[in-house]
Amino acid sequence: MAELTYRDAVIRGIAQEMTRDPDVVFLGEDVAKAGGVFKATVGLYEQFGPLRVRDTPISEQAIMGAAMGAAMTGLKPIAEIMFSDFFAVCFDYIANEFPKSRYMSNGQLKCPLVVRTGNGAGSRFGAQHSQSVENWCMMIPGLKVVAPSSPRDVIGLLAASVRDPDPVIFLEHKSLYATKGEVPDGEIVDQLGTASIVRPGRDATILALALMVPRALAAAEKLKGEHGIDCEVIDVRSLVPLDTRTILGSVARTHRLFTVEENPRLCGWGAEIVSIVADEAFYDLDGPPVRITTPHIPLPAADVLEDLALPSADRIAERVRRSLES
Amino acid sequence: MAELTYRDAVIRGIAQEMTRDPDVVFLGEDVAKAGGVFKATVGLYEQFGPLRVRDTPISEQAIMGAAMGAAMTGLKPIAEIMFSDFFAVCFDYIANEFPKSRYMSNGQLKCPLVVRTGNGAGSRFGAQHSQSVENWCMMIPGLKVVAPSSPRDVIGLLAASVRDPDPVIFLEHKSLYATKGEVPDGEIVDQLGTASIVRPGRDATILALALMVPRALAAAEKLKGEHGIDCEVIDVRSLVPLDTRTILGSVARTHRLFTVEENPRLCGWGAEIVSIVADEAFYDLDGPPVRITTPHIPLPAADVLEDLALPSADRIAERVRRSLES
Amino acid sequence: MAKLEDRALAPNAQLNDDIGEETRLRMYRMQVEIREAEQRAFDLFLQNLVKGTSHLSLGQEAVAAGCAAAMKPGDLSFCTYRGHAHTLARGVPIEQVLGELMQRDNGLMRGKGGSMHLTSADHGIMGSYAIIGAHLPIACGAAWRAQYKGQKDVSVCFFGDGTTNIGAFHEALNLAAVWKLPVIFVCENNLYMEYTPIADVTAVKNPAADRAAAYGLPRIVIDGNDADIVYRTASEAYDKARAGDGPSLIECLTYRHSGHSRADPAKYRPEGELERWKERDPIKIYRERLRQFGVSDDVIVAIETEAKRKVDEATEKCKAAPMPPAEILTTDVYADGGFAWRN
Amino acid sequence: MAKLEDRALAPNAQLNDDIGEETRLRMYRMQVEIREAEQRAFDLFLQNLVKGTSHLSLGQEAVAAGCAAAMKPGDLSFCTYRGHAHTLARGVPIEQVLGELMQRDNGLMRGKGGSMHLTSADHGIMGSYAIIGAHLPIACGAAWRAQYKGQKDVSVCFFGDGTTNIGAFHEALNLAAVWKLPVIFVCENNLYMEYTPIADVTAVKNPAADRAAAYGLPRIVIDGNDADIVYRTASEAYDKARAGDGPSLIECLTYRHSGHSRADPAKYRPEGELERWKERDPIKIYRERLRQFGVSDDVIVAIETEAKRKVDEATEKCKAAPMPPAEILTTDVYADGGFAWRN
Ligand SMILES: Cc1ncc(C[n+]2csc(CCOP(=O)(O)OP(=O)(O)O)c2C)c(N)n1
Ligand SMILES: Cc1ncc(C[n+]2csc(CCOP(=O)(O)OP(=O)(O)O)c2C)c(N)n1
Ligand SMILES: [Mg+2]
Ligand SMILES: [Mg+2]
Repeated sequence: MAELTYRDAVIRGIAQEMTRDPDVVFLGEDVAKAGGVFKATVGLYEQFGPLRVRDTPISEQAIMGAAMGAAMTGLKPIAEIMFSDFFAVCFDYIANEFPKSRYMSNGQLKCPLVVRTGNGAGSRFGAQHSQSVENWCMMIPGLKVVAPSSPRDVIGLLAASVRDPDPVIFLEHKSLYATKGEVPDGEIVDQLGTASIVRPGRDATILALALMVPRALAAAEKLKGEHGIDCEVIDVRSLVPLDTRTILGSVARTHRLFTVEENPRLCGWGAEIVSIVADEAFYDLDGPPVRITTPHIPLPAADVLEDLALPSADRIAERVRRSLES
Repeated sequence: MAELTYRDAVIRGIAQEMTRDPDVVFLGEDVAKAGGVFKATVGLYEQFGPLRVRDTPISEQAIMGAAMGAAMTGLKPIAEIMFSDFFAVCFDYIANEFPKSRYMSNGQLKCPLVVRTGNGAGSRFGAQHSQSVENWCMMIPGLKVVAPSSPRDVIGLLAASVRDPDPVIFLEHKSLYATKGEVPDGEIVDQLGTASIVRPGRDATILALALMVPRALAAAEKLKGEHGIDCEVIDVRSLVPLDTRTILGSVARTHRLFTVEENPRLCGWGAEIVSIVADEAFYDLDGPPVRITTPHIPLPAADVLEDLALPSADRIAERVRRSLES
Repeated sequence: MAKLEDRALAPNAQLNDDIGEETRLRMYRMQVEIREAEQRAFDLFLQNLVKGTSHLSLGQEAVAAGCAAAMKPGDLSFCTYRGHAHTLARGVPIEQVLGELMQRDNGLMRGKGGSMHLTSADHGIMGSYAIIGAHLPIACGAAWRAQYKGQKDVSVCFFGDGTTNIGAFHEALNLAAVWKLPVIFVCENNLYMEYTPIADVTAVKNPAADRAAAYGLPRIVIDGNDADIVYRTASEAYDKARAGDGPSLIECLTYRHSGHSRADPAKYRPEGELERWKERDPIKIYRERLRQFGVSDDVIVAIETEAKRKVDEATEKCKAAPMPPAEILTTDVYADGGFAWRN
Repeated sequence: MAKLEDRALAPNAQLNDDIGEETRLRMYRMQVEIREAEQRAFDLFLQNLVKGTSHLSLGQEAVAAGCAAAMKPGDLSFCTYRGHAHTLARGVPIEQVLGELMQRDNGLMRGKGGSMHLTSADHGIMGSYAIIGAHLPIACGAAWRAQYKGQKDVSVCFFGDGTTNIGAFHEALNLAAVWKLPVIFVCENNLYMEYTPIADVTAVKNPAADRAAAYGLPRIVIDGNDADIVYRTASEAYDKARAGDGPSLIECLTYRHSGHSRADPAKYRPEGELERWKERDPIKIYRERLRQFGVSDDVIVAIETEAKRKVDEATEKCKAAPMPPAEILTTDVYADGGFAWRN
């Protein structure tokens, strides 16, 4: 066991996989010699050399295309897109190329790659460097979408992503890079498509992802301490594949559902899960399923405003309390 | 009154607005001299001349950027993106530029433009030319998103979009271009943010968009004729702004909700509306709200397969019946 | 007709037999088969048997044949929606190509991809891409893999003149040049994007070649209607790539005899343009070439007859082939063979 | 230090007084104010008063001053995240710029945009864009409007060397050239993208200028540390644009003295590089230039003192300014002032 930051877990996760498999290569902007703008790839260039860890021009389409062509023909590339907001400049690969080539070719082509990216708000970077874009990916058939909330999950889910035969979008949360957690020694390999009940509870189910997980947990503690409300908190971890079994199982026990999303209001993963639950577990629900989200706005830069925009532990707790008590 | 095709309604709608306002300009690939690949802009070049109707290179980012810069500084551009699938190569403008500049500038900048595009399946074009991408747009704060189902709505909503001070994504359905409808003479201007009850009914509410509207109507007739089930069919028309008043009002009367989406399963507009209704009208619902969608797959080219993928009138009717009878 | 660069003009063919009869006959066979198959696709479309869209290479056969003849087994091709010719040139059975156009179960991808996405990994056809420019970076990636693994195959991507104005073109060319990738960019300049003349929307005269210097690459413009010239130029590029000397960008001047796609009657052409180009029909040119090299008319006619026979036979098989079965609608979305996004 | 093209080198300044004292003093004032303000931004960051990120133009002031001095009122500027200098150069009050960096209510956008998105439409600063390359097409659009309406303003966009490798660069340059738009593309080549030397990832030596020919534009590389040279080159480009003769692409060789952003100690620099560039500090060069033209040290010192005073005063005002109020969180998403996406 060692205590690691989320940032260092990224490094260890990539290194673990590059050590295991010489076909794993890594490319992105400023990732090699400089170790990445979030310092989440420091040392990889030194350890694995310039052929396996490559700095690219500012050419997100070339990065994604190169990763795809390499993946199709035998490598297992990890591509970094520095900020997830930049998915917008290479969205063709995410939406039209990676996820469709296997299907269109009737199974002749494969696309086993991982796109790592810094996602989410909290750095006061403003509207073009702070977005949570998990729904941009979840909505596209053919992708897998993962978002770890702890250093341990970073390593385990990254390993699972690299070993997965399909294209995986791996969303690291920028505001978690500096957070710490216990990580076992040795190889860690987790499983995609598995949510994790991070706090069992009986009165309501709260689903959260990435940065929202610690906030949901804090809200749950508050609800317990101040109102005697006992919430089950689930870290969704993997949006595709989605662990509906764990989610529906929890709702069947608690009879109430809350989702905590950092992404803006419309068409988020919360809407998807609420709709699944409303359809498939309608009669399990004792009250309306509630989505707690960032308002449907671009994100402001100013700290005081950004803090207001994102769901906070207080806002989560208050919303759950109000809903359960009504 | 005249009978017009949906395609000719596009021409008439653009012409109406270009005639009214000399600041309305139009650009896109093959739109001018050739009249567009769907022949939906034939004659505009001849009528309004080469300065107002411009052929562009195959440079979707330049098209979108040029439209934005022109809109910011005083024109009212209509930009055509030939197929909505190509939003992926210019998604930065859709996701990060158009919808954020007003907010980021604290109201100093404006972006009054319309992006028209051919959306949707049915032409046997395969996975990269058939998508329904309304959710790609609906999920982005700051955009407005419109999708007409009839020639009359094409003109009225296009006029409303051109006159709107915000960026509007205007989704024309490729499989509707050849369909016909009655259109009144003279200027037509409709209102964004208004859904339309195209068939009143008491037993269930069916929401549909674009090509799914005629199918939902056919399903409703079938349900009435064969099973005595009387469905209310609502043409959502405008995803943003969303006419939740009409939708919630209908559900309050019928107590059951079905959405019919052409887009793939996850994170569609159906999920959003189901979530809104489940939250705000939970106690109005007599049974689970149900989404009827294309499966979560890339679209196949073959006619027999494509026809299986999209919700058909039969599939809609069957799903509604099964749900209401259970 | 555009003026050609001197460097690329064939020396008097009779004085030049670097190519050899075997390769020449192969290239002729390819061109004729492509011509027959594309013409058949057009006829089948008129009979409403080709569904969806389709983009023919009638008139552009020499590019496909010349490039394919320069390839080695294992070399990879990345095509566009206008990819039938390149697919056929690598030996993919006509039946499977026409089957896909007819969206039958015997199609290359059993109708799931359609005419714009022909793929035959076994033949090195690593997909046909219908979003302009997307496959240029992808070809770079395949070439990067070869470079990284020390494998000797070369990747080629084919695209049109219009494609040179999209961002992905620029990004791919720069990356390929900086990384010295074994990739070849072949621009088929047929003078038009869909319906718009490329000259109306491009800042330079030769949309690909005039950009080569922006990536430190030599300027190459050739007569794309002469398979020998294409073959020689492509061979040089393959040699260069295999030697580790990086990418090439080749602009082939050519012309499509049909419209952009099945929907297009090509009314935008100036009068006489098509006729002038038909005088330089690649098959006509090449038939003449064979004669110059002493190939007998019997041999030539036999090739032509055999091509027709193959296309006829393929057509019949396709007409008899069943439609794809419903159960493949949801297969092969993910590597496990299915489309399950949840448990 | 990169070698400059001869055409762009300043003739002996003393023999040349086409610019005139008034403009020279204005350019010096701009450069000094930018220097002081940027240095202050850095200090405030160390005091934890500048939040988020910030990208300084220390060392690049001559580009901003030379270009701004060549503009007319009504001309439009499109900047990047590294846009403080260009914003200040057009007369935007220092207080509003620093206020935005400090995310206060007195900031240009009341903290809603942040340091990367400085906008002052009243001063022609039509936004600062933080997605690489995005604003080049947007500037084309503004220029298209001027052309369409017969208005005489010109749009300029500023961007770095790294930006020349992204697709939007290519698309914008081609469109601007084909449509002959009154737009100027100013590349500030400071030798690095974030931390990676531009030479490591670019196929040509001069990332902008060596691409000009790909758009039929003349090759222009200038000493970006000499405001006079920038001013003369920009003035020519403005004249050309106003005359209807289309776009220009100008590569200014310069260097940033600080790291890429506040997070960057710039350890990747080869030893001595910064020091060599500091010898060619634009302000040092320009102070010398003023002296050559007989401007007295008193005048020079007065400008410097006044700049410091203005920055001090602005700083105090910002420190005293309130944070933005909660109610603006959801304003100005749509033109009606709010964020309602439903009724
Ligand atoms: C990104 C994108 N934009 C537009 C299109 C529509 N489109 C398909 S083919 C084509 C013309 C391409 O011209 P060119 O590159 O010259 O190839 P050609 O068809 O002449 O072979 C266009 C605009 C597309 N498929 N993808
Ligand atoms: C599309 C996109 N990719 C990457 C980035 C991250 N990024 C911000 S600044 C920068 C370097 C830009 O270099 P250059 O164009 O030379 O400008 P400079 O910062 O040197 O002024 C990068 C890669 C971005 N903002 N947008
Ligand atoms: Mg072409
Ligand atoms: Mg730079």
